[in-house]
Amino acid sequence: MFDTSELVINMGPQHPSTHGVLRVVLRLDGERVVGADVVIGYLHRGIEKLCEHRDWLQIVLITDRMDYVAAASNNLGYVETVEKLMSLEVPPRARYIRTILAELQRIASHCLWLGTHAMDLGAMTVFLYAFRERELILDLFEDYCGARLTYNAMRIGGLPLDIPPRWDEKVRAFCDILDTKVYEYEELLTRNRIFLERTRGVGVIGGDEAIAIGLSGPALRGSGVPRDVRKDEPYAAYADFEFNVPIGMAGDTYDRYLVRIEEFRQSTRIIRQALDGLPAGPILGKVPRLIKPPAGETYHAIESPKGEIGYFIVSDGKSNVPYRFRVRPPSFCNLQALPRLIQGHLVADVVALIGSIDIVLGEVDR
Amino acid sequence: MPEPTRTIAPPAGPPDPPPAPEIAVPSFIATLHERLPGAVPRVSYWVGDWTLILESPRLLDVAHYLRDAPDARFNFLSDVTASDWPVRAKRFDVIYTLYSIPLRHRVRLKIHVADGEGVPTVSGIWPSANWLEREVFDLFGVRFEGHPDLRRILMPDDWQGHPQRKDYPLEGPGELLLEGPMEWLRLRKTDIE
Amino acid sequence: MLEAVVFYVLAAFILGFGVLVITARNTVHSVLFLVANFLCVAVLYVVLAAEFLAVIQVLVYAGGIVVLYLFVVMLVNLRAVPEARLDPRRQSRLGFLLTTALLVEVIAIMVYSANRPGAVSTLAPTADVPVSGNTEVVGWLLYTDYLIPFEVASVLLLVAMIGAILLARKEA
Amino acid sequence: MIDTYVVPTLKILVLLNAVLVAVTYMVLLERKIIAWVQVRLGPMRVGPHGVLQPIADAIKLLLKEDITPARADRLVFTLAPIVSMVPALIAFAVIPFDSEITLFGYTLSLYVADVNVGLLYIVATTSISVYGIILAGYASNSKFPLLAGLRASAQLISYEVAVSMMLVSMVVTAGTLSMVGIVESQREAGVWFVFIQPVAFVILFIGGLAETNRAPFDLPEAEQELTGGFHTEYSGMRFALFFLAEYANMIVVSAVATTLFLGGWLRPFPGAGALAFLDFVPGWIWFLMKTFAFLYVFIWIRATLPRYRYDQLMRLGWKVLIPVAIANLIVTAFIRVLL
Repeated sequence: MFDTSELVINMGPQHPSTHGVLRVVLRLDGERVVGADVVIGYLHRGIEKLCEHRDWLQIVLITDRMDYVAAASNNLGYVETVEKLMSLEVPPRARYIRTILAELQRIASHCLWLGTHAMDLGAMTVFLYAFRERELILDLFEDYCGARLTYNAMRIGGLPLDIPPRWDEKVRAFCDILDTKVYEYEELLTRNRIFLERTRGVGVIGGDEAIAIGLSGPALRGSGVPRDVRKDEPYAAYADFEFNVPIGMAGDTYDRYLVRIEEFRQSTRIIRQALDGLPAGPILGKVPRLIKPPAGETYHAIESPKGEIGYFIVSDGKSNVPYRFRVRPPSFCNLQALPRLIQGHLVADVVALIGSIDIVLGEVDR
Repeated sequence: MPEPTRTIAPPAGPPDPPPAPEIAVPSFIATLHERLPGAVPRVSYWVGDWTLILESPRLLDVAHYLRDAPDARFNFLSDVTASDWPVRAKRFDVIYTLYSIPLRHRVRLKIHVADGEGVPTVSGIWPSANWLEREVFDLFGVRFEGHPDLRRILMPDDWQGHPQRKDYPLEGPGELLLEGPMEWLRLRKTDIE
Repeated sequence: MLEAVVFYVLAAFILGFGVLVITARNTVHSVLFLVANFLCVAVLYVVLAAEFLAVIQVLVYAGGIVVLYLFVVMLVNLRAVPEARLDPRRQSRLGFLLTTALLVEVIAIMVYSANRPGAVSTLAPTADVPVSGNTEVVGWLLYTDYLIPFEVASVLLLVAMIGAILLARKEA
Repeated sequence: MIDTYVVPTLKILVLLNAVLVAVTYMVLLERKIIAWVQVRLGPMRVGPHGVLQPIADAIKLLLKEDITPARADRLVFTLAPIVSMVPALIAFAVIPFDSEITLFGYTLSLYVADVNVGLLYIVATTSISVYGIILAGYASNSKFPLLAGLRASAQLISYEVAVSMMLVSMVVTAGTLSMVGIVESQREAGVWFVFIQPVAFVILFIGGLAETNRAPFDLPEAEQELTGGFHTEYSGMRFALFFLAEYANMIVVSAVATTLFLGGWLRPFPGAGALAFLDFVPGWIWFLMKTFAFLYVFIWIRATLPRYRYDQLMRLGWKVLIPVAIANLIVTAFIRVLL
């Protein structure tokens, strides 16, 4: 009857809720999404190429710049990969402190996710509440290493710094605060009728499909797959601690939300155990003065707040730079599921889903 | 501080050492040899990682087998990447990192590819290979045959060259981009229209 | 005197906007002139001390129906020239017939009412309307003298509504 | 002469200025309240506790460059903010702030006009303000505003149906369309109408939120989805007009709700003689207090709730509010006839 045509709109790269410079080209039928093309690369800085021209120690601070809201997790993944390549032994105290830092980082990253996700749905108060707690973590990191965002907090074979005096008490106090604040977040969202309507049944993906499309981290666990690198391939000191891996049932946005909320609690649980059992001893293992791993290649993955972050590093054994440096960025692989998830949903769900898979463009584009 | 640069002659490839005799070979590799004889000519073991080195024509067979075999069940494709060894005739290694969520083990597949040679896509087996292969295509110029959507992903669509190759300068292409500025502008404009 | 001046000014505006509605090249502008037209008519009602009608005019026509017009106009492709513009003679015969019929009708009514000046009823409260006040009188008349036209109109609207629902369902 | 021309003109001038000042300070109030909800301070720099912030904002917006997009429909683009602002302001004409006060020995009614179709007049003006948003969406010649314009027209028309239905049941209850008359009939009834018509009150409140584009129904300007919605392409004073119109509409809705349900200028329980000591508070103070209570709830909701999605909004409007409003009307009519 009428000449109806699809409306193509360009969401991003400058858009308030694409979390950076993501560009999504949406084909709309009314408000319904009939097709989506995700365009990335606006923040491509060639980090992999750059790392092939920096020596092994300098790379630690470049990894900070990938997932810049979870710099410590990136550091951890890199140094552990090099340690694996060199078969280095890391002292237990260093492994425990690394675990604490990684878990604090997970909480900080989840705080940022929670704030922006809720903001995308229009609940703006949660944003400031979550950032209030994130600020406390940044203070803890500042106490530890002096930096608030890009920490450069790890060394190959251990840590550059021991924890400052009374730092563990501050961390404990923070864990107590966070446990009460998580209830505050839940108060505002978990049983909020509007939040439920906006998230339940939105972006449903089943477990098998989620695995096939390469989701990892909380996004995969929300679909009911109990996959967590911390449990399955324990690294740092995770094998020593008791914690649960929360999984969802329905695989929708709401379950992914619940999984991350539960991870707040599990993280404080891990941190408390690590502080209780913090061994004495050196923080840096026996590391050669000149780091030059033997020729060979390896892949090592850890559980970053976004999912499985893996490093594939090739050493030629002769030069003081890696021959090939490759990151398996969880945000990149998770983002791949976005066109599948938003198919058939409304424009308003697109922002909910971008928030739900929790991406950082610094890591997607590298 | 002077930038550390490569002064030594470029290596001709990773050592890919075979497993020491005392290392127990995982059962799925043994059955793989049995079921697809000759598909995997070399097996390598290094710091705990198993790597199967094969030729690209057999890639899909092996990939299918590894995904579906009951003792392998590699249902999760962690990563697809490549490395560039310019002195070699088949200069690229394309590396697939597989993980089995039910059985919790890993393996890597590796194929050698010459410049311009096509590689069969595994995106039909693991949909997650879609973007990962696009990235390898973008940064290395390895073509994936049968890929549903082989476009550049990180670099602009009109970019020339493949930045992750070893013969590509760190500082970028220099005047390459400015070769035809009008052409470039025209491309941009049609993109907007 | 003042009333007459206001009336003729308003009438000029109403006619002017009416002409603009059919001459504007841009469909959205055309709809906007229609709104302006309706607003002027509402003012005319106020001048005639019929506030209820004025407000209803704004509420129903300007605020309701034309919004839907605008909705439709915005949804269909505006850049394409309407077919009628491409071929001016298209359906001109039918249009001519309709306009003539309308004109004849208007003239007939004018002649008829000029001959019988008492036939034009006023809304002022009379002996047979036991209520006072603008709204009340309108209500009274609607439910007494004009009950049958009123009911017929509502049945017509009901039919139109059912038809619209049927059409919408068929597409879904 | 004085009574027919000078006094109404003065009233209009005073009211218009008061409303504009109130609207600018609404913005500050909203920022402050939301800041307190979110454990922040809000504006603090301009004047003590930021009280001069609205003036600084106004100057900034006046001095900003006024951009018209190259391919916009210039006439409509200029018209749209005016069309959204004017109805919001003229609606105040029939709002009774108090019945009569004595000022310098002169008895003065605190409303501009007591039109006998006052309630319908307000509905009519708000129905006109839809045009501002639709036209802004259309005239910007940009996709996000267009989507917002479509959302806005559908949303406002839908909720207007429910609100109008509810207003009809209020008219049946009060027996008049005049705003002053409605307050007077509450005095006669002895209680505020909120106790007689609680369902209608809830519907008016929800519908009011939706008609003023406030959270959780702020879809036409959802910045997270539509980058600001219909005013994406606006800047400077034209943007300010949209902004002010939204707040003016909020005040109108609050004032109407106060008049209809909270007894306008009447004290609580006007029928209860025991509370007569409350009469020392002037009526217009009561009115303002009630209006501000409404505004506070508006802001509070914005700070707390996420946003509805378009289809959910429509479902709420058509499948919940309208049926409930119709049922309420039928019940009200029956009770009115039987009693």
